[in-house]
Amino acid sequence: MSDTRTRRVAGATDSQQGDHPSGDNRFDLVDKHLKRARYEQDQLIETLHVAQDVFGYLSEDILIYVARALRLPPSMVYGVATFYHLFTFDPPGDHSCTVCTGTACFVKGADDIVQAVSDTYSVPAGETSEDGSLTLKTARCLGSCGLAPVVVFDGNVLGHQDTESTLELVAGAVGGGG
Amino acid sequence: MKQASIATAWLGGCSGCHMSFLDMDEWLFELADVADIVYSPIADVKEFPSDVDATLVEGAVANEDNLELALEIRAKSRLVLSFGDCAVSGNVTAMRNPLGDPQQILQNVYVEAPDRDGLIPNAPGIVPPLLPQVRPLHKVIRVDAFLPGCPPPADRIQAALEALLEGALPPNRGEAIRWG
Amino acid sequence: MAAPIDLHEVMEREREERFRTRWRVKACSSTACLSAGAGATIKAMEDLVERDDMVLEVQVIPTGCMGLCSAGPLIRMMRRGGDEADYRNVTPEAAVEIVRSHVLDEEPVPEYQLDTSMPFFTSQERVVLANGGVINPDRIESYVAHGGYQALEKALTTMKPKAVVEEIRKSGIRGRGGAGYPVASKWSLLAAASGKTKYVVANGDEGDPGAYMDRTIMEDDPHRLIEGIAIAAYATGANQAYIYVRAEYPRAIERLDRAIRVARRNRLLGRKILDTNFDLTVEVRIGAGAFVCGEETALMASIEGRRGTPQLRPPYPTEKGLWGSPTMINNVETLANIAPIISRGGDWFASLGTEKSTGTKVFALAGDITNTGLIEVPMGTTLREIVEDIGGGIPDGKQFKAAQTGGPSGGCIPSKFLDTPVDYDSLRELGSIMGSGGLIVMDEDVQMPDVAKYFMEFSMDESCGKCTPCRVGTVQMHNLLQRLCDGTGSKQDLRDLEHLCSVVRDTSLCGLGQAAPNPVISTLQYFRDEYIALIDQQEVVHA
Amino acid sequence: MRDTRPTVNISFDGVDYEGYVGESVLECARRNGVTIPSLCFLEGLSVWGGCRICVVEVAEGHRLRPACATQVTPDMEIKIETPRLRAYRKSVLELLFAEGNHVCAVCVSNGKCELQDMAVFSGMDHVRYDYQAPRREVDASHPKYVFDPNRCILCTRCVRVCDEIEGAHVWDISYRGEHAELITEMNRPWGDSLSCTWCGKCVAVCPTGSLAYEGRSIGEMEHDPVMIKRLAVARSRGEWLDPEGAI
Repeated sequence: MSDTRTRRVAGATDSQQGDHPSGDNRFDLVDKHLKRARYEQDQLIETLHVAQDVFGYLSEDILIYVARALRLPPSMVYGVATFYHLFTFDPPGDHSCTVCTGTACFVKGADDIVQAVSDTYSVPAGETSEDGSLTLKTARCLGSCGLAPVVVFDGNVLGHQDTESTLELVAGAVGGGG
Repeated sequence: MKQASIATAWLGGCSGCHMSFLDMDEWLFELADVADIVYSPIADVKEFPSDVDATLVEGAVANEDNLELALEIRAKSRLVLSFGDCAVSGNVTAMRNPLGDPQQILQNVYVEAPDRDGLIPNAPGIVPPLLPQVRPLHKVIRVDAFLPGCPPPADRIQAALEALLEGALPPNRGEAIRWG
Repeated sequence: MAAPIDLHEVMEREREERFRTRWRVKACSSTACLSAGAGATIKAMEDLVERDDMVLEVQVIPTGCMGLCSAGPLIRMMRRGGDEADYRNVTPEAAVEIVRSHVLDEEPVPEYQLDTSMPFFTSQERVVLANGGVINPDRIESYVAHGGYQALEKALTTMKPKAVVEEIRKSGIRGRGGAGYPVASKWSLLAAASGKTKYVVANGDEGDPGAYMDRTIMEDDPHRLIEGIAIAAYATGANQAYIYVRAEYPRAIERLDRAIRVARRNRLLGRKILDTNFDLTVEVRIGAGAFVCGEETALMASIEGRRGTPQLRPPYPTEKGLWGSPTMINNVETLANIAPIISRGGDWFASLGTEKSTGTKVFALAGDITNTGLIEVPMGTTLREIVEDIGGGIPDGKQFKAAQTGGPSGGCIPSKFLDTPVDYDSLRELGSIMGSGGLIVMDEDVQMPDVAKYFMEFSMDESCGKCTPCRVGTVQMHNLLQRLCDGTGSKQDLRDLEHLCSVVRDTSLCGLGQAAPNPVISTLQYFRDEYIALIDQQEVVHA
Repeated sequence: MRDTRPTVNISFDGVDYEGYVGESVLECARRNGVTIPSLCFLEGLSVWGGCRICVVEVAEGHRLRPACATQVTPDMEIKIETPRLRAYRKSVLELLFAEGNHVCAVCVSNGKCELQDMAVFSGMDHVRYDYQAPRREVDASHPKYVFDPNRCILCTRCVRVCDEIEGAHVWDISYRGEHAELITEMNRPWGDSLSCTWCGKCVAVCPTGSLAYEGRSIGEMEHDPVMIKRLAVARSRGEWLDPEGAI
């Protein structure tokens, strides 16, 4: 998750303008994948992953671009993209806090952590705060059950968290909250 | 022999079911021979009486008065029938449910709509507060039988009453339960 | 075309390398230990070796999961030809102290030492996880040195495909991902299927919250999976394979991609594998966050780039699968068992476990239990042994209440069944399932209706929406459970809930929907009094 | 036209019938005048198998199977009207009614609706479950048709007919589970669609009032799902004017 972010940010700064017909050179990275995938239609999900890595989220323009490139009906592309929970259609916040809500974490009180962050920063789970500073997400098991409850903050996996430690963590990066 | 006692009540609905009830025309005379209508919006009775054999309830449970009357009906009736689609499902009355908070709806309708005077009706004790969600009758009290239809046609109401008078539940198969 | 890898030469070379230094430090670098800080620990040891000029004395080897995740970071000091000492909670400072103490003073550091005579270690039987804490997952040589790819070589050079299937049949192995379908039957079906193109798919869409054995295999022993796939493809006549991995496992995807490249370079994949006439291409396909894609037909839809909705069966995938061609889908843990079965024989495997559930099973122990982590035990080990001996019991002097197996498709097993042997059939009899091997222990504080609601919310979120009972039924069951848990539920709500359990179980299209009521059914069966206690005693809820 | 396919003996609720090899249980029942209720199935389109209304009991093991997607096999004993199946059918139907906003009284299809008829057939006199009352916007942007998602039961007939028969693939389903919803193109108003050919097949096959002609009032909308069968017969057999054989 962390390298996704760095790649995106790097891509965003040095290739915003360029030679790509769309005017946004980040599409070059999508094109590169498409070429490697020989524009096979079954590469739709992989292509959406690449596009999301590059742009941080999937805007309508990106979806249309992918639909055209793979010669797929737009409704099908939209249907596939929205089916899978990892695709997101809004720009992510500056920081991301993902709380694992797998069974082991649930048993150890992950729900309280989600609630606390959600209340403190008035951001519902799965959304980004209004000022764009924090995206709060929940995950269905990160497979680190031995460390439950687990929180991933800006790509760092942190085990044995509780409400207090998580709030402290978020406050350290985002600020006081409220 | 004691006459059977039948009541009809009107909660959150358009009274169309009662219109249909009146459409039973001359059969109403036959009904009067064997049963007393002890409470009804078409009879001037203020208090819901005790020991009613069967009550037909029109309308959904939309406000606090509806709720109060529904509970009273249940407590005082041997059988309760959901009479018409609004009682059975919420129907048109419940079409506000997807819109959420009733206060917001009142705001939109009375305050923000251009052709209104900008006031939400407020008369404590007269205009009953809306419940957060409109609910079918059976979500509020136990209901013994259902008579869908918007409104249920007169012949279906008659068939239901005939069954009740014979000590049976109304027919609930085939066209007898067609909605809409 | 380059010459294929010479397995025996590599083994020799690796043996020499192993004896090069007096000390080897194996450091667990699996995801769990990394989250606990293993990265810094390994870095500290590498710096120490560099700085104190111990290069000829000590080599630091990152390895896969050592199992006891709750005590990470874990390291193991190994002296040439002899003693080993395991350490737990090894901070960078502790690591420096431990390495110095061993190398300079020949003294262990008791403060961090892990007691490997405890049942957590002694009661396990590691087949699938045999390489955990042993090999360096990034080096194919390390895998080969521990017998890797010899089963493939044996199969390709000395066995007919039929004989391979026969060996699998003898082993009695059943699918490790869910229902426990006999693996050999699936293989025979694909082998018998006609068609030029056939596919083998490794199902690494491990979605059960609380299970992470497949991730561990893919991350820590990727070549074992590739070897298993290659043997399966050879036995069934397939030349194209996919590994479908959850996108939530980026490290597994990376490791597998690299392992596939390296295997191809060494002619363990690609054309004319090990100079035989067997060709096989393996590709990784990535999911995007949909539990239902663990279901075979949904998984195939997803590989084809479509919405992951299950399709009607029949036709079964072995008749009509990916792009209409015969396809066989095996779980990752199943495939990780294949190489040992071929190397050591089906009879050996069948001698492990019970008569109808052979071999071992990996469990992810989590929840209210002292030792959390990945364990592997022979099938038929009792729950009590797993919970009390291996797991070290319930912490804080609390009482065991239930063990949840099978995730959202499984059930909760109460304490009176602690002596049940854990195998496919016994768990099913208790209203649960083996599933992929998540085992969550719950103590007396856990309210079972809450647990049922938790799993129902999971199934509701993960329902694909294709069929009515699952799409709407899970929402309605969740509503009812919510009311019951809030203390506003009625007797009628409980009746409706039970009825919906049957409706959704019997009429849903795929396994997700059919199994979604299981957590409710099993908690109602064993903990009904908890539901009753929550019921608002009025017959109907008031607004 | 005489059928020369090999036959198998089967039974519906204990009565013997003859089925053709390769025929589905549902087709076989229809051909023999036996009623198996169904919703998402439509002759002429691919089988979806999602509504689960047509599940029947097949003797071995009493497992339930969708009649639309199960082929007849020799000596198959099929049960349709068992107490369990009646109860399940009603429950599934109640779930559908609870899910959307089905208000028969104000619906264009009132009196001519497959869902409403199914309620009558199944004896559904009320819905036990909580109405979910989702908030869904009506799409009236198309000049000729109206899409009211409140009445949609996600049978996907429109998706299939548009993709398989018309070849336009304007429709698809977005999101999943309880959030699944029909969309046109990139979830833009239907009227903005470039791929829609205005052929009206999606409207013709809709089992409820979800897709209707513009300007229809309560109870005025009549669908024509059999059109697809007629079209299939015309295209495959070249019989354009033989509604009897087709229906």
